[in-house]
Amino acid sequence: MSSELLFSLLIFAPLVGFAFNGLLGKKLGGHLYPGVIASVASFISFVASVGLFQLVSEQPEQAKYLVIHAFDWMQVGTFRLPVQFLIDPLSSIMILVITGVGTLIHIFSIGYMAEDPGIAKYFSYLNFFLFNMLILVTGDSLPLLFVGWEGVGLCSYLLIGFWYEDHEKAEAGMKAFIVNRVGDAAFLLGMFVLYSHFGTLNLLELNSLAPKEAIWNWLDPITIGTLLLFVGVTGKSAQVPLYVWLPDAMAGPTPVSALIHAATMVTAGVYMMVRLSYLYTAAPYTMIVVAAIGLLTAVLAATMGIVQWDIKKVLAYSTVSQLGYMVFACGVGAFSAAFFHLVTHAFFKALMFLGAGSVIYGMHHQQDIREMGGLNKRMPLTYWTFMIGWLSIIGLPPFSGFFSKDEIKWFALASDRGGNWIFWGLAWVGSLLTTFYMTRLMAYTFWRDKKYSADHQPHESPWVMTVPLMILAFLAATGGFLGIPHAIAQILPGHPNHWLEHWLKPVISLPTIKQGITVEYEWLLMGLSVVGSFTVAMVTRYLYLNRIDLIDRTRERFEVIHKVWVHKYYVDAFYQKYFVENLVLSSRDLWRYVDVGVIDRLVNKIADVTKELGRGFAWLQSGNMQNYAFITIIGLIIFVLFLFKG
Amino acid sequence: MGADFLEVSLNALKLIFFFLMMVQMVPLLVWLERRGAGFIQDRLGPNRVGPFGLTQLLADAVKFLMKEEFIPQKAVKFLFYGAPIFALIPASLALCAIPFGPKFEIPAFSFWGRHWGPYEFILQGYEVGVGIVFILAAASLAVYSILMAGWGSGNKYSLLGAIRASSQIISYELALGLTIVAVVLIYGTFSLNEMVTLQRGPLSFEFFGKMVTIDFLPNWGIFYQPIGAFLFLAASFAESNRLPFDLPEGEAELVAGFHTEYGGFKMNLFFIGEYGHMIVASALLITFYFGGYELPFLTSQELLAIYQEAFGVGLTSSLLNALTHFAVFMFKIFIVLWIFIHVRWTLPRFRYDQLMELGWKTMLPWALGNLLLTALIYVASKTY
Amino acid sequence: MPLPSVFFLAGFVTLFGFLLLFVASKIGEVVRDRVKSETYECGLPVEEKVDTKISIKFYLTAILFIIFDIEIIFLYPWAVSLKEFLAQGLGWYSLIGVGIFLLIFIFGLWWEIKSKALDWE
Amino acid sequence: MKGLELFTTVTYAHFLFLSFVLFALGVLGVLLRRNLIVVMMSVELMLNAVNLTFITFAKALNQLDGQIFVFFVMTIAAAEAAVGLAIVVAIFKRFREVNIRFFQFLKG
Amino acid sequence: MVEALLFWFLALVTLFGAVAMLLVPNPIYAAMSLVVSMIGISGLFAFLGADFIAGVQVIVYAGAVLVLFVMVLMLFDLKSETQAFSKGLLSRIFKVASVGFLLGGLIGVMVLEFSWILPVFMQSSPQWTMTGVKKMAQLLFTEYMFIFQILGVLLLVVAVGAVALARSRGGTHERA
Repeated sequence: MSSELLFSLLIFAPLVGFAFNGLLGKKLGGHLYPGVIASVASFISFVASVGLFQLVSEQPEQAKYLVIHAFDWMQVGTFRLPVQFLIDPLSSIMILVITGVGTLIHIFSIGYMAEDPGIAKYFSYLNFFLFNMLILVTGDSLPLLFVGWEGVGLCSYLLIGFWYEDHEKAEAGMKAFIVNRVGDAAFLLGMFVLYSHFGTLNLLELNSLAPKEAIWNWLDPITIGTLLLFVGVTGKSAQVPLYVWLPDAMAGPTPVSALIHAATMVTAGVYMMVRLSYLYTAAPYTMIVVAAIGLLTAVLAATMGIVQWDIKKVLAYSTVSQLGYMVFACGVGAFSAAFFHLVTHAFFKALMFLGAGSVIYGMHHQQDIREMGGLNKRMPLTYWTFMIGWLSIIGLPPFSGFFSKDEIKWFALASDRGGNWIFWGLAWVGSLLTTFYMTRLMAYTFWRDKKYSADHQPHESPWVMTVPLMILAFLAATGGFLGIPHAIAQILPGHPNHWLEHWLKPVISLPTIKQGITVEYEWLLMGLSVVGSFTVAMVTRYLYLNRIDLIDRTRERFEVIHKVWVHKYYVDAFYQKYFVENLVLSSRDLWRYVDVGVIDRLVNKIADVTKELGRGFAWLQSGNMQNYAFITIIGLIIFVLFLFKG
Repeated sequence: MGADFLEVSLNALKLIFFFLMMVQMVPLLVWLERRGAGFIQDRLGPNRVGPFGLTQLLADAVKFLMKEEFIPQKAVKFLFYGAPIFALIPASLALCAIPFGPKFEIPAFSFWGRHWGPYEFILQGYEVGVGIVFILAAASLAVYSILMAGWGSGNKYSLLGAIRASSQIISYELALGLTIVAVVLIYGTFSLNEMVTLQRGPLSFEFFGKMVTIDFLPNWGIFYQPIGAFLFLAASFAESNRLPFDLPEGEAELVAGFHTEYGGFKMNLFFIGEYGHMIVASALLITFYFGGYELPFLTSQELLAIYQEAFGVGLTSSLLNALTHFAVFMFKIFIVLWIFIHVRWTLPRFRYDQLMELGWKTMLPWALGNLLLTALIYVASKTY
Repeated sequence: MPLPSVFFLAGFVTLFGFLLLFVASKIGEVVRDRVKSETYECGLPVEEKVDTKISIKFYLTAILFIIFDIEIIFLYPWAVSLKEFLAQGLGWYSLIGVGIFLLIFIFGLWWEIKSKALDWE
Repeated sequence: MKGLELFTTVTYAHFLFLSFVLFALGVLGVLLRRNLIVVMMSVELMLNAVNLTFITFAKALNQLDGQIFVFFVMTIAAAEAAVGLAIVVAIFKRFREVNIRFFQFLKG
Repeated sequence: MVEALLFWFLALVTLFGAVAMLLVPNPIYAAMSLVVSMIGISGLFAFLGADFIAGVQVIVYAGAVLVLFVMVLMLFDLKSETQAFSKGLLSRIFKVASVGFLLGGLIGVMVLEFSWILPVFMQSSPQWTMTGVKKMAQLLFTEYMFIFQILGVLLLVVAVGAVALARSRGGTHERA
């Protein structure tokens, strides 16, 4: 099959599903059809992406990509914007992940949303999201990427506020939307800066035009452009300081959180940076900012995750933290590691969100982990799959998280683009914090004695929900083998190379190892991570199961810190006080003085003048068609007179 | 019309000849109709004047001519007189575009001290490239004579009859048009001459990549368009206001339709026009579906060769050839005309609502289906 | 198109008809009579006001005729050049294009039938 | 080109001139006639004048696009006539009026 | 010479029809004059080698559109038009003058563009005609396929709208 055909299948299957469910879903009735249709659409898309992946792998090494030209969007002067799609190693993996995980989440949703009256709407949004996400990752220029970027933002907004009857949930949707606008504005500005500098917005061209030598200049257009783009990334990928929307976004249905706010959409920013890796490496100041922001996010989010009681909030902060890791990896130039973590994170975080969904479903929409406990007996499948997710995220071998996170930490030290011991130390601490709060979550949800009341008997979820869980658990367990670290590979028989790195080599910029850092360091770091994580996990488990009093006492002891964490470092309050309130106040002033005083008066004046003029010209609209025709003819005469000049 | 004086005048004579032929066929047909009706109804029909009553109509014509020229008070004189004259035009224009025979050549000769020719003539008023479209265009003008007559009479029965007649004609024109689209599709041309040429020889067509030849059948359109031929026949009955579709003249409801107020020779002109339509319809039916002027198993070239063997190459043989085919064509036309007459005395008349619903709800969908089927089979059989 | 021939024929036919009518009007005996030249409406007294209450159906038929006629005319160029389309390998393309057009046509016809616009009670 | 030649040789300009005159006649009909149906007929005449220019240019430039446009214009004209007459008849049935001056009361 | 005669004949027929349509008070006669004009224009089309379009012109305009006009005029008895032309001598003069100005302008533009003053040759062999039609069809069903489909939809809409209008009793307000 030709790439065009496959690609149209990939793109249009979700679009057709969207249109079908959106237009006819409600008419069809039933709670099964919309889900099945959407899942089939998504699955078709997945099959198409497998085919595209195959096609890409068949391409020669020098030009390992396919370009699908659809049509020319616009042409303004020399600026020509073709709607063109690019399937290269990077986006081919991305579409596999999006459609694969997407399909599983669609299937899961059939069970999870079965009782919801708006199921057709839900699935149409979900399919539409897939469509936009695919546009985002396959678009070959920044404007096209931006189209998808905005599209997924829209879907995210729609799905967060899916239960819009609930005021809080609707507001969460708006918050996500508004916070993202800040980032998007910067993104647009970044695009302008880059266009004015390079004269193109094509991703491949941008990468190839990027200077080979790093430019140490804060005012260089590349630095400014990439920084502005990075502000967009902080919006979409929930980095400090714009991360505040993501925890609130948990108001949406849980599968949505799994798909959009964990596996795919929030990684769009990371994807974009990986895409423009050559551009970013050319701007070292940007890289420093990126690394710092990423690491800060990773650690801060982890600390906040410790004090959350809502199962989804914990996972949300964990997502923010993991996204921080990815961004940080980009910051130290380890784009392949960032992308690797993106993929494995998509697996295990989707798994954990779906597991959480299953728990919530089983608990009759109870999300507070204090009300749970002892679920490992009642929901064994959910428990075991969740367990795999936990093992993966805390980074125990051979689960996928170990490989990807370790690679990030390794480059935190070893990358010649700014790796150092401080970065590694903070990353390590962050990962220990991750282990801590995830183990806490496990303890509260599954291991503890049961806390739920007798009339809320939890039950195992139906198979449409558990089967996707199991598939994702398998992926989370084995996904790490995509990128076996060099140190391990050396002692394994046959020396399997780092497949993902090799696969991505044609499209992204790979870091080199600093002088003097040897394989032994890698073993050392790995050991420290594994031992640290294992110890923290065991200790936490012990504390939460047996010595809960110690925990409580510690909390009372460090009440101040706890309070800060609970209040999310007062970021929301800060925004509320200095941005939102000021905005409201100044809006009021604007309305009172400028709007009423100046604009309204002006408009009224214009209206009056128009009215007077209209009264003057009213005789023209006599209703006499012949007069109208006559006026037309006079116009024609004037036109003919113009012909004489030419 | 021609390169020199002789050719121009010969062509003009030819046109006049075809028109007069149409006019002269009318008495013959009326005689045929009355005699036929008589036999069908177990009577004798006109048999007094001349042999078999053949000159009866000549006598009628004389009588028509002797009639008082009469015009009703309220009539609009211009329209009242114009309508019957105009009734002749569409039929004669259409008839002259139909080929009645193959080309024949007049070799060069000297006369009056100058050289003339060679000329090539065709037994046809004029050869039109877009033949069918021309005929349809001419036929679509027929409505005006009816409307002119209906309005010009200043009689509401006439007007009612005219409106009904024109409604009927335009309704069936749709089915007719669609049927003709299928015909055009089969032959791939608008030219009637080419259609006749394409129907020469034994039945042979390409079917899914194979050439199929059936020797015992001629290559006539009826074998490609059986449904179409039937629809065409039915629609042309309605187009020429013949029974069972002669509603415009329904005596019981409308006195006599749009020519209530007409009498004498004006009436006769309407008659000529209507029979002219009938002749055109039969000629078209023959041309589309029954091989035109061609003989079934002997193409015109073969016949010409035979004649040339007998009489030598020259005017004689080619003229003979043309005339033979003219006779063949006339023979075929008379067979179809006989069907027209026979049907008239066999089938009862429709009610008006039945007529319109037949046109819109039965004929039109059938014609559409026929077209779609033809197109599908055609394209499928030519691509695979 | 052989325009001279066509117009010659049309002119000749008009002349022919006119001459015949002229001759007929000269030969025929004319007896003027007031009653005879009244409008013939089956012998009943003529109603002065010809307030024709003719069914709207006739006029509707004419409108629908225009529309369908044009749709049919659009098919002529396609039908005549289908052979050429086939030769270019555009057979199915053109057939599908026209098929969509015909589907719209059929839908229109179906709607007219269903909405009883074509019913004559 | 002057004198008798103007009459014995037909040029594209002749056709264009004719179509201009027809167009002007159509415009006059639209502007001056009072019967709405006649006004519509005048519009048809204007369209036909334009059609004639199209065909002339199609022949002059040896491009058949002009003919196709005439085809389209005819379709539009027929559609316009159908709907326009339907409106006129609907109004006539109610108000017994086809004078164009009457329609100015429809301006609302 | 024959061509010139033919052209002048057709032009006169067309102009006669058009002028008659403009001047005849009775709308039915106006419609019939327009038929004459249409037939003349069709002849001009044929003169210019567009035989198929010429046929379609007669079929569509003379055979369908104007039949509708005439039928409506006859059905609803609209002949009693007391005043054919709109009132106001001044406005009439003004209108006629401006149309004359328009005509003059158009002709002026044409005369300035000398390239149109090229003789036209009639081509009327049947084979040539058919090739032209087929070429046009090729263009219509490839380049203009989309417009063709749109026109199909337009005609559907017109059919539906005309039926709805024909059934309406006319007007939305009570009669004043």
